[in-house]
This record gives sequence, structure tokens and C-alpha cells, in this order.
Amino acid sequence: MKQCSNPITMELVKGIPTTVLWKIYMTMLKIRMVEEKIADLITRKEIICPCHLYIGQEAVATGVCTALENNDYVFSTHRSHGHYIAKGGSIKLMMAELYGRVTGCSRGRGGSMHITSPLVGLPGSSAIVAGTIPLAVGTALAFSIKKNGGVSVAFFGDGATDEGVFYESLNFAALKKLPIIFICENNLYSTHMHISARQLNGNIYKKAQIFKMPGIQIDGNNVLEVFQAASEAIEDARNGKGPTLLECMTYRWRGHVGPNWDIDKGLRSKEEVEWWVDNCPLKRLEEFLLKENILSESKKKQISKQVNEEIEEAIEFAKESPFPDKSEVLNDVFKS
Amino acid sequence: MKQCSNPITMELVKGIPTTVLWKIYMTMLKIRMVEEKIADLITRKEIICPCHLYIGQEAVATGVCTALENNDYVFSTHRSHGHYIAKGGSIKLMMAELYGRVTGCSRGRGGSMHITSPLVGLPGSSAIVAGTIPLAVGTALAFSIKKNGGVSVAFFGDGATDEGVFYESLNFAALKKLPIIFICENNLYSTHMHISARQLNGNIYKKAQIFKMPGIQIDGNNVLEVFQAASEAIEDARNGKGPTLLECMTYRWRGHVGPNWDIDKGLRSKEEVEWWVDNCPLKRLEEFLLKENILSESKKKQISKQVNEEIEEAIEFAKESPFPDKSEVLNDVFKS
Amino acid sequence: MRKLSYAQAINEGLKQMMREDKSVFLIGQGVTSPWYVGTTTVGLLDEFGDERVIDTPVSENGITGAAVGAALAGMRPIVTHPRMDFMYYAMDQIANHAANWYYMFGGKINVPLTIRGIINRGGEQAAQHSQALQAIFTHIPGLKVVMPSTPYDAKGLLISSVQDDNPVLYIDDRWLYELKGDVPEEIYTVPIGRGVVREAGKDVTILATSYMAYEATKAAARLKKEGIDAEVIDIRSLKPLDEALIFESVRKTGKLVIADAAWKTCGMAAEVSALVSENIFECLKAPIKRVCLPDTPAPASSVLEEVYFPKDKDIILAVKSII
Amino acid sequence: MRKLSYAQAINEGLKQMMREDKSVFLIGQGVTSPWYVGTTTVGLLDEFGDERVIDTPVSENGITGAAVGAALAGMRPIVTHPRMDFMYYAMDQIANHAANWYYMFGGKINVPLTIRGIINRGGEQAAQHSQALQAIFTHIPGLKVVMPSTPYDAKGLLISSVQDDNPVLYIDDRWLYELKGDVPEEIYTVPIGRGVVREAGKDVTILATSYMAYEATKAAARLKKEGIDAEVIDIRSLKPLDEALIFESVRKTGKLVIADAAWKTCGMAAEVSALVSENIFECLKAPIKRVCLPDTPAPASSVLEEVYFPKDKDIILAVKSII
Ligand SMILES: Cc1ncc(C[n+]2csc(CCOP(=O)(O)OP(=O)(O)O)c2C)c(N)n1
Ligand SMILES: Cc1ncc(C[n+]2csc(CCOP(=O)(O)OP(=O)(O)O)c2C)c(N)n1
Ligand SMILES: [Mg+2]
Ligand SMILES: [Mg+2]
Repeated sequence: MKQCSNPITMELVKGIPTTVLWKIYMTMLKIRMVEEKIADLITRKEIICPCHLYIGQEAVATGVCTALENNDYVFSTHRSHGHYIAKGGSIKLMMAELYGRVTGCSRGRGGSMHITSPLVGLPGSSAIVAGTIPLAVGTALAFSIKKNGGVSVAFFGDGATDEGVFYESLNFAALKKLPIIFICENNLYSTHMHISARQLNGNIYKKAQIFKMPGIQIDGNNVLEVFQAASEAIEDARNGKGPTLLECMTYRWRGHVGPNWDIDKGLRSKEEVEWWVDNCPLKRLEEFLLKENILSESKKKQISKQVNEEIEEAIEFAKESPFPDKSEVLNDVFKS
Repeated sequence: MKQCSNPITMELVKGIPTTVLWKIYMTMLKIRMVEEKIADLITRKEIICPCHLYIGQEAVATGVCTALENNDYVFSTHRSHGHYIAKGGSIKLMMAELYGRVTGCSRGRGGSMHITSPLVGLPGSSAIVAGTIPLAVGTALAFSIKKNGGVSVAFFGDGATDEGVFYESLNFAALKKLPIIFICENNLYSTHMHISARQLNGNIYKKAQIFKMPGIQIDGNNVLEVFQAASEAIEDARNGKGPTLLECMTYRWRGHVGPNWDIDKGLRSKEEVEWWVDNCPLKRLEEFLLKENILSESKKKQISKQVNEEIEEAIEFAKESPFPDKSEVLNDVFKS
Repeated sequence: MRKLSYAQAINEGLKQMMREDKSVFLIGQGVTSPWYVGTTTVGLLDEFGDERVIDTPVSENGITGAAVGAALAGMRPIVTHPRMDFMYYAMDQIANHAANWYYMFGGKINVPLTIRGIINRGGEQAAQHSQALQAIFTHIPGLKVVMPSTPYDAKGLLISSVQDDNPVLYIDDRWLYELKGDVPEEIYTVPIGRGVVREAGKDVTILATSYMAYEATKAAARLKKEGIDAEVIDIRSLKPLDEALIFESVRKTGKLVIADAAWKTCGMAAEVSALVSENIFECLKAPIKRVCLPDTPAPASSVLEEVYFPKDKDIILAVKSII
Repeated sequence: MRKLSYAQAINEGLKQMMREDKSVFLIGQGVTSPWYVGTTTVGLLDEFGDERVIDTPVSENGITGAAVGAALAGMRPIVTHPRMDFMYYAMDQIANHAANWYYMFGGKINVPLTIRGIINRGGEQAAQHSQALQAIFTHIPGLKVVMPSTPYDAKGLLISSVQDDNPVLYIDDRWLYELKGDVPEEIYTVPIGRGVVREAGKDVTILATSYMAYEATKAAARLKKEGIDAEVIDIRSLKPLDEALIFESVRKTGKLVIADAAWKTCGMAAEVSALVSENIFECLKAPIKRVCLPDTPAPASSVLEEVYFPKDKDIILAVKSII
């Protein structure tokens, strides 16, 4: 397995404007702070729907989505908040959704696992493992027929690579040279099962080879490495060179679902969790930016304040929003 | 792609008793003659059910099944006759099945795509592409739980490797080191589509690598090469070393279904078909055995006569057998 | 009017929709094959090229998902399954994804997709190559389901399906492919959700789906000779269902036979029966009868197929049992 | 008698069958997890080891197929799906293979397989994590389908399923897991194909499946207070169906309400309704009513879940509409 704790180097920031670096930092911080807040709201039973927290994986969504255009499409999974935020989804609408309100991005019908923001290029997320992989392939197919230069991204976990449809999707995308990036967030677990209990050969990126597709394993906790690798893959896709499989090594800090840390259940060790917490993707970026004077302490504070305000506002919005009317249960089965 | 016309060499017969070589020859001849006969019977509308002929692929079923024990299990596909005959199924019962008679191996309920002979280790064949691959995995799982030394074989085509369940099956078999051999008969086509229109990387044997499973490509028209490779894989499986994927390069002479040659439809060229007909697996073996004096002309004639008699007898049996009673349509939904 | 076969009508519908709307494309196994889907896609590859007529590897779930994804990106794909039997592989994408999407995301994004499932049975093809799965898809919320029985409806309902903003399951039956009938040359629609009375009558209502509408019409003609005046409804859309038409007819006749060549248990015939006895029980004068497949897989032998697949004579028997 | 919860009853059934018969083994997602399938598999890994308690990658179709294959080789596997929603992925192996095998091969080889599908809904889990798919499996010939509603039946039907020589779909509901009831310690069976009268009554028959039997019993108690004497049938097996029991009850009451917490269209309630009006129409005194899910996917928000999932009050309303 790829070493996931290499320091962030100046080489990686070459060519990236400072404003973009700030944006990357802000996005990661936003995801982190939103997720910590949600953890808290679940504990306080304000939020009822099952939430799969993204804490620890922020670098992946952020690195990839920063490299995308607004019109590019991203498909997400049950662990959806990070992708939604990184692609530019409104926290207000997401929070209202988690609160089950009619003002939510899915009118309260979807909950955490089904958030959407078509206007920023997130047509939705699925609670079925591997379910959105072929959808992203289809979007890429649409882009290639329309020749509109769009790129499609499928985010999925290591667990999703156990499903047959993952292979069918890679085969078809490679065959048709579709403009799609397959982003596997390998956080080592599928619910309670470590990858070694599910696959003999854990190197997911190598699976791309059998479809004559480039497959690359990267440090998913180094946001700049993710950004650079994604940028290259996206450029290739946009230029008709076909798909890439990016395996981003990362880790979810909390348990599979909900805010608990999921230690002491015999599923993973305290040491393992601590190692990854030490290797925090956000901390690594922040320390680097501060050290290199790309981020000042005052700028940092300003960003943090801004994010905090946005979150508080979103929660207020959610709490003040009405629940859906009971009659809503029958609406929108069909578009008329 | 592997060269599929290397001459059969003496080296390959080392250690194989003459009687076994005769049996191999006889099995291949039997498959060939049965299939030619069926082609004829279809043309004469004696047989109605859709038949996918095995002509041209005889070396694969024969090589593999000769290397198996009676208790080992084999699962077949829509193109089932060859596997059934090679595993020792009764031609009588098969022929009656194709004729839709109640004496058929499936009481006339299955037809060509669903023939079975549990007593010789063929629990059935499926008309769903890739459908029997996980079944064979399950049988191997049963053998491994029972520790009875049994080996399971999944026969399937190159088309089946387009289905996701193929990958799921390989993954699980490799993970659990199950006693199973995956035999891919790569005849280059899935119905009307050449493999190059379906997969960028046609080398199916390489797909095994990503599951840490040995994958080998062999000349599927050289029955002794198939026999040797299968024997080794089977021995490994029996000894707890886990599964192997064998890709056997071969060709079906006739069209996808039925007796036609399927040329001049723009799907494959006359030249291609002729090349493979020249490279006939039966002819190659026969010429070799005659040349090396392993088979005499008189023995050859005797075998041919015996096979012919068996086939004629089977057809007679089929034609004289009664059709199922109409009430049979409701039987055997459940075993009571 | 010009006559076309059912297969030609589908072919023309596909061709015209693809000409009319650049976002329409065809994807699925066999769409470039000369035989795989009958002759329904003949000529399309030549006219529209392989970018819009996409033959695929056997990967039903992946390909169906790709069609759903393309629909989410504004296309109007028609994904073809040459046999309904193969659609079990694609159930997750159809049921969990296509069907749920619009509702699950609060009406924010829809799936304008046509899923074409072909019923291909008979000829001793047996259990895995004979299935008619309309009940399963009608059971699942979020899918519209249509089953044309004439060339006119085959084209008109296909066009309606493609133009619909929702996933529509368009089910055609190869036993109807050679049937000829009037088909206008221009683009026209048959509304989804509307059945049609094929024969007016007053003694009994025979409600039929797809191919069984053809058998029902034959049955009605024979019944007429015996003095029984049967009304034949070809329901055409299974979801939404034309309840008004059904109720109107049964109010008049008081008797109902439902003919659906699919499994009986939890099938479409059960649904129609339940709807009628739930809503217009007071008009019923006799038991509601179902003419369906028996609850067994399809057998191979022709002798068994003969009793397995219901025909006009089975409808006649059912009618007589309640007259 | 000793009381166990529904989840404990399943756990004990599994344990006893595995002790009793070496050919029984457990396979599926989460069977070694402390939470994935409730507490129903607790302790099994410790007692039987990972050769007979096999947790698996998420590969529903491949794993279900492996269970079918093991059954063909003489084992009696229990393959577990922690949610029915995930079973769409496994439809091909269930419907095309397990269900067809015995018939398709002329009764020469059978599939002694238990397929356990868990209904896990509520708690704002939404459309892809809430489904109850009994109708689909009951529609497909060759599968038996059982749905226990009490701890006693949970254990007894599980044992019957494992001992049955056919593929049996055993559907349990997490809303019942904490329910306590009498459960004998020894191995016993509840026959597949037999329903049970939970409350005797003469005014109306309430036929219910699974969790709805529990709601129906509550409804009956409340109705009794209002002078309405309802008979509650817990049907337990959806296939084979205890038609005799249903007909006997409806002959007596003349009125029928069917409660099944699954989609209405082409659902089990439709089937029971159709059967009754087909066979004992003359005994019916009122419309047959169905209490089911509306034909929509499951919504997330609790406010909507509240109206989505039917309860005793919905049964009461339905009963009153025909009394
Ligand atoms: C088809 C299907 N099977 C099982 C599940 C249950 N499930 C939910 S998330 C999950 C783990 C997925 O692991 P991975 O893809 O690695 O994503 P992660 O949770 O690690 O982000 C599983 C098995 C599901 N949602 N869908
Ligand atoms: C699930 C499914 N999809 C499609 C088909 C139609 N079909 C029958 S055989 C076949 C080709 C299979 O090709 P391959 O596996 O290479 O076997 P071959 O016919 O070459 O022996 C196809 C696509 C099917 N039977 N099952
Ligand atoms: Mg994971
Ligand atoms: Mg092939």
C-alpha cells in the first residue's frame, strides 16, 4: 500500500494560485466543520436520518472537485456530504434535508444518503453500494454524444469494488473511451469488514489494467496530490483520451454510520485509528500552508469564522423550515 | 493472442496411457458426430428447441472432463452438449430431451439449454450468460466445507466475462481458496459481436491476476494441451491451492444458434471460418495419433462405428419415447 | 391507410424519434444485430451511426445504469433488453435507481428513459427464455409500464414513452411482430394511461394485456356466434392504469375476465380484480376470473408449451364459467 | 413457557439447525457483524467458525449464486440479505436459477436453500433502504415465501425453511425483533403453507402479513370495544398460501380486509382479493379492502414516514368502511 503520510511539498503547489489554495483549505475545513456539527446534532437527536460521516476523507472530495468545472457531473454515495459540499452544494439546503424539512435539497424525501444539487453538477447520490458507478458512466456517455466537453466523476468506496457492476462499468467506459474519472476512496473498510477480508489483492488501482485503463494509487490524505492527479485525469478525459481509475488511500475516522468512533468492537484497533487521526488531511494542509506563509493566521481565522457562520445560518434555516405537508408523500412519483 | 495451431507433440502425451488417449479421441469424435447429427435433425425439423452447437470446440470439454473424476462437478451453459457428453452424460437421455420427450434427462422440460446428469457430476446448465459461474463457486464451497476432495468446474464463454457476476465469482473463489477451475472458452464471439467490440483488452486470462489467481491462456484446439493444463489446475485445486482461470482459445464453426454457418451476414469472414476449420481440433488429434501409431486405422474405424451405433440408438430411443403428459406441466415446481 | 407490421411500426417509431430529437439514442444488446431483436432495429445503425446506436457487451446492469445516467444528463435513451428474462440482472438499476430518482430527490431531477423489454417465448425455449415480467415492474412505484398489442399502438406508445419525462417500461412481444395493421406515416402518440375498447359488448368484460388482447378479440368473435356479447378492453398501459375505462365497462356488464399471459399470483390480473372488487363491488354479478400462466416456470417441450400459454379457448372457457 | 424475543428466536433457530445438521451453513453480508443483522447471528461465529459462518464482500448476486450452488451439492445454506433492497442485485440467481432449477431439470435435482431477506425500514432511511419485496418473490414460481410475525413462528418457520427441499424465502422484519413471546427450547417446526387465526371473530376477516398481523391484532382489540368482532388471520406463508383457511373465514364473515405493508399494485393483498372473488364470490357481502403502502417509494422525513407506513388505525378505517 501507498505511503499516506508523505509531507506536502512546495513542488505540489507549483502553478496553483493562492486563491485556489485558500479555496481548497476552506472547502476541507467546511466539510470537517459541517461533519463535526452533524455528529453533534445526531447525538442530540436533532438529526434522525442515518448519516455516514466523511471526517478524515476530506482531501479526496476537495482535491477532485476543485479540479472540475461547474458543468462537470459528480455522483456520490451513502457517504455523500463531502462530495456535495466540495462540488458547491448549498449547506443550507443540505442541512434542511438532514432535518427532514420541505426546504431540503430533496424536499425532505431523501435524507443524508440522497442529496442532490443538479445546478452545481451533482445529480444525486445513492445508498446502494456501487449504484452510482454506472450512472456516472452514462453521464459520460451523454457528454461524449453531445460533445460538450463535460467530464463525469464516480465517487465510490473500496467496498463498491466488490460489486460486479463496478467491473461492467469500467469495461464499458474504457471500451468507449468515455470522459469519466473513477474515484475509489479506499478507506480500508466496507461496514465492519477490512479489505483484506474481502479481496486477496487489495490494490484496487491495478484492476484498471485489465480494461486497458490507467490506474493510479495516490495518497488520498494529501489534498494537493489528489488535486494534481485528478487534474491530469480530467484533462485526459476532456481531451478524448478516456477514463482513469484513481485509488485514493484514506480513512474514515468515525464508525461506518453515525458519530461513534467504532473502536473496541473488535473491528479496528485504537492504534490504527490514532495513526490516521495523526495523519489528518486537514491538519497536513493547514500546517503546510502556514509554514510556507501561503495562509496567515488572520486569514485562517477569517476563513474559519466565515465557515462557522455559514453553518450556523444553515442550521437555523433548517430548524425554522417547515416539515413537508403529509400530502407530499404522494407527490413526485412521476413528473407530469 | 495465443497461437492456436501448434502441432501436437509427443511431449504432450508423456505419461498418458494409450487407453486414455483413445478415450479422448472417442469423446471428441462422439461430440462431433452427435452435433453434426443434431444439425441435421434441426434442419429436418425433428428437433425444435434452440441448439447452440459445440462443433469446433470439442477439445476444451474433452480435455477438461477427462482430467476430472466422476464425483467432480461441472456446470455448463447454453452451449451444453459437449460438456454433457465429455462428463459422461447419456446420449440417449440427451437426445430424448432435445426431442422434448418425457424420457429426456430433464423430462422434456429443459431442452438443449438445460440438460443435466447429476450422477456423473453435471448438476445442470443455464441459458443465462454467466449464470452458472457462481453456482460452480458454490459447489466448490460445499466441497471445501465437506472436505471431500471434490473439484468444481465452471465452463463459460468469452461473452460471460462481460458480466459483473464473473468478477464477483472470481473474487470470492480466490479469497476462499476454493477448489474450482474457471474454464473460459474464448471462441471470440458473443452472439453477433466479436470480442474486440466488447473488451479493449481481450486477454481474458489476465483478469485472474487482479484476484491473485493464476490465469493461463492455452490453445483450446489442442486437446492434449487442454488436458495437461486442466490436470495441473485440478491437482492444485484438490490440494487446497485454490482456483485457476484457464482461457482456452477456440472457435465455434456454426452460427451462434442452430446449424447455419453464419457467414455472409457481415459478422465474420469466410476466411476466418476456414482458418479455424483447417485448425480442426479433432483432425489435429486424429492425424497425430495415426502418425504416431497410437491409433490404428482399424481401431479408428471400430471407434467410429461404436459411436455411430450409440447415436443411432439414442435417436431411436428418443423418437420412440412418449411426449410428456399434459398434466406434467404442473409437476415438479416444488419437491415434496 | 398504409399497413405495417408490428416490428416495422417499432422500427419506424425508433427512426422518427431519433430523427426528431438529437437526445434520443439506442443502447443495448443486439441493437445492431440482424436478428437479435427481430427486425425492429434494422437500418438504424446505417442512418444514425454507432454513436447513437450502441450495441453492448452482456452487462445488463451496467448498461441499464449507463442509460439511466445518460437520462440524468438530459438525454432520452432507449435501452433495449432482447428478452425480459435478462432484466433480472438489471433490477437494481431499474428499481433502486431509475424508479426512485425523481421522488427520492424531491422532484428536482427526472429520468426520461425508455426501457424496452421484449417478451420472447415459445419454440421450446424453456424457463429462462420465456418470461413476461410486467407484474414485477408494475409493482414497483416510479415506473410507467406499457404493452402495445397492435402496430398502431406499438408506434404510438413508443413515441409517447420516449417523450415521457419518466422511466417507461415499454414491453413488446415477438408473437406480435408479424401482425399487420394501419400505421400513419407521421409522428403521433398514443397516450400512456389510456386503454381502449376493441370490441363493444354488454354481457361480459374481457380485459386483456398485450398479445392476449389479440386472443381476446378472437375469443369474442367466437363467443358472439354463440350469442354471448363480450366487451374486449385492451388495457395498453399497466401503469398508470385506465381505471375509469375498466369501471365503466364492468358497471355495464357486471362480469369480468382478465387475460394476462404472465404468472397469476400477484400478477396484473390480480390487481385488476382487486381494484374492481374494492371500488365497484356492488356492480359485480359473478366471480372475477383470471386467465394467466399457471404458477410454474415455462417448460420446453412443445406439448407442454401448448397447455402452458393461454389462448382464446381458455378465455372462452373462463367467460362461459361465469355466464 | 420461556420467553424469547423475535431476534433471539431466529438466533436460536439458526444455532440449533447448525448443530443438528452439518450441511447447514450461514453465508451473507454481516453474519459476523455485531449490528448488521440485529443480534440474530450473535455467537454463531464463535460456535461454528468461519467455515460455516461466512461473512462476504458486497457481491449479492455472486454470493447468492454460491449459496444456490452449494445447495446443488447437497448443503443446506442460509444466505442472508441484511436488507431486501439489496436483493435486486441477486434477482438473477434467485429467479432464473434457484426458482427454476427443480422444474427445469425435470425434478432431477433440487435446491434446498433458505434465502433470508430482512425488512429494515423506518428511521428516515428512505427509498433504497425500506423495501418489502414479498410480492415479487411470491409472483415467481418455484420459490416458497414465509413471513413470521411472532417469536414462536420466527423459530418454527426458520427450521421448516432450512429443512425444506426447495428454495424458501424467509422474510423477517426488524420492527418485530424486540417483540417477546413463548418459544419452546427444543427444535420444532411451523408448517410452511399454514396460516393461523390469531383472533376469532364473525363480522369481518382481517388477513395480515408479518408485522401487519401485529397491527391487525391491535386493531381487532380496539374494534371489539366498539362492538365489531373481527377475525384476524396471520397468513405466515405467502406461498404456498393457506387458501382453505382464508375461504373458511370469509365464508363466515363475508367481509375481508387485507393488510400487507408492501406496495399495493400487484401485491399480495391483490392476490388474496382476487383469489377470494374468483373462488367464493357468492359469500362476499362487501368490497374487499386493502391496507398497503401507497404506490410511492419510501420517503425519508419522519413526518412522511408516519403517513407512509400503515398502522392499526388504517386497518380500523378500512374495516369501518365496509361494516
Ligand atoms: C447493494 C448494497 N449492499 C450492501 C449495502 C450496505 N452497505 C452500506 S455502506 C456499505 C459499505 C460500503 O463500503 P465502501 O464502498 O468502502 O464505502 P464506505 O462506507 O467505506 O465509504 C455497505 C456494505 C448497501 N448499501 N448496498
Ligand atoms: C444474461 C443474458 N444476456 C444475454 C443472453 C443472450 N445470449 C445467449 S448466448 C450469448 C452469447 C454468450 O457468448 P459466450 O459467453 O462467449 O458463449 P458462446 O455463445 O460463444 O459459447 C448471449 C449474449 C443470455 N442468454 N443471457
Ligand atoms: Mg470503504
Ligand atoms: Mg463466445
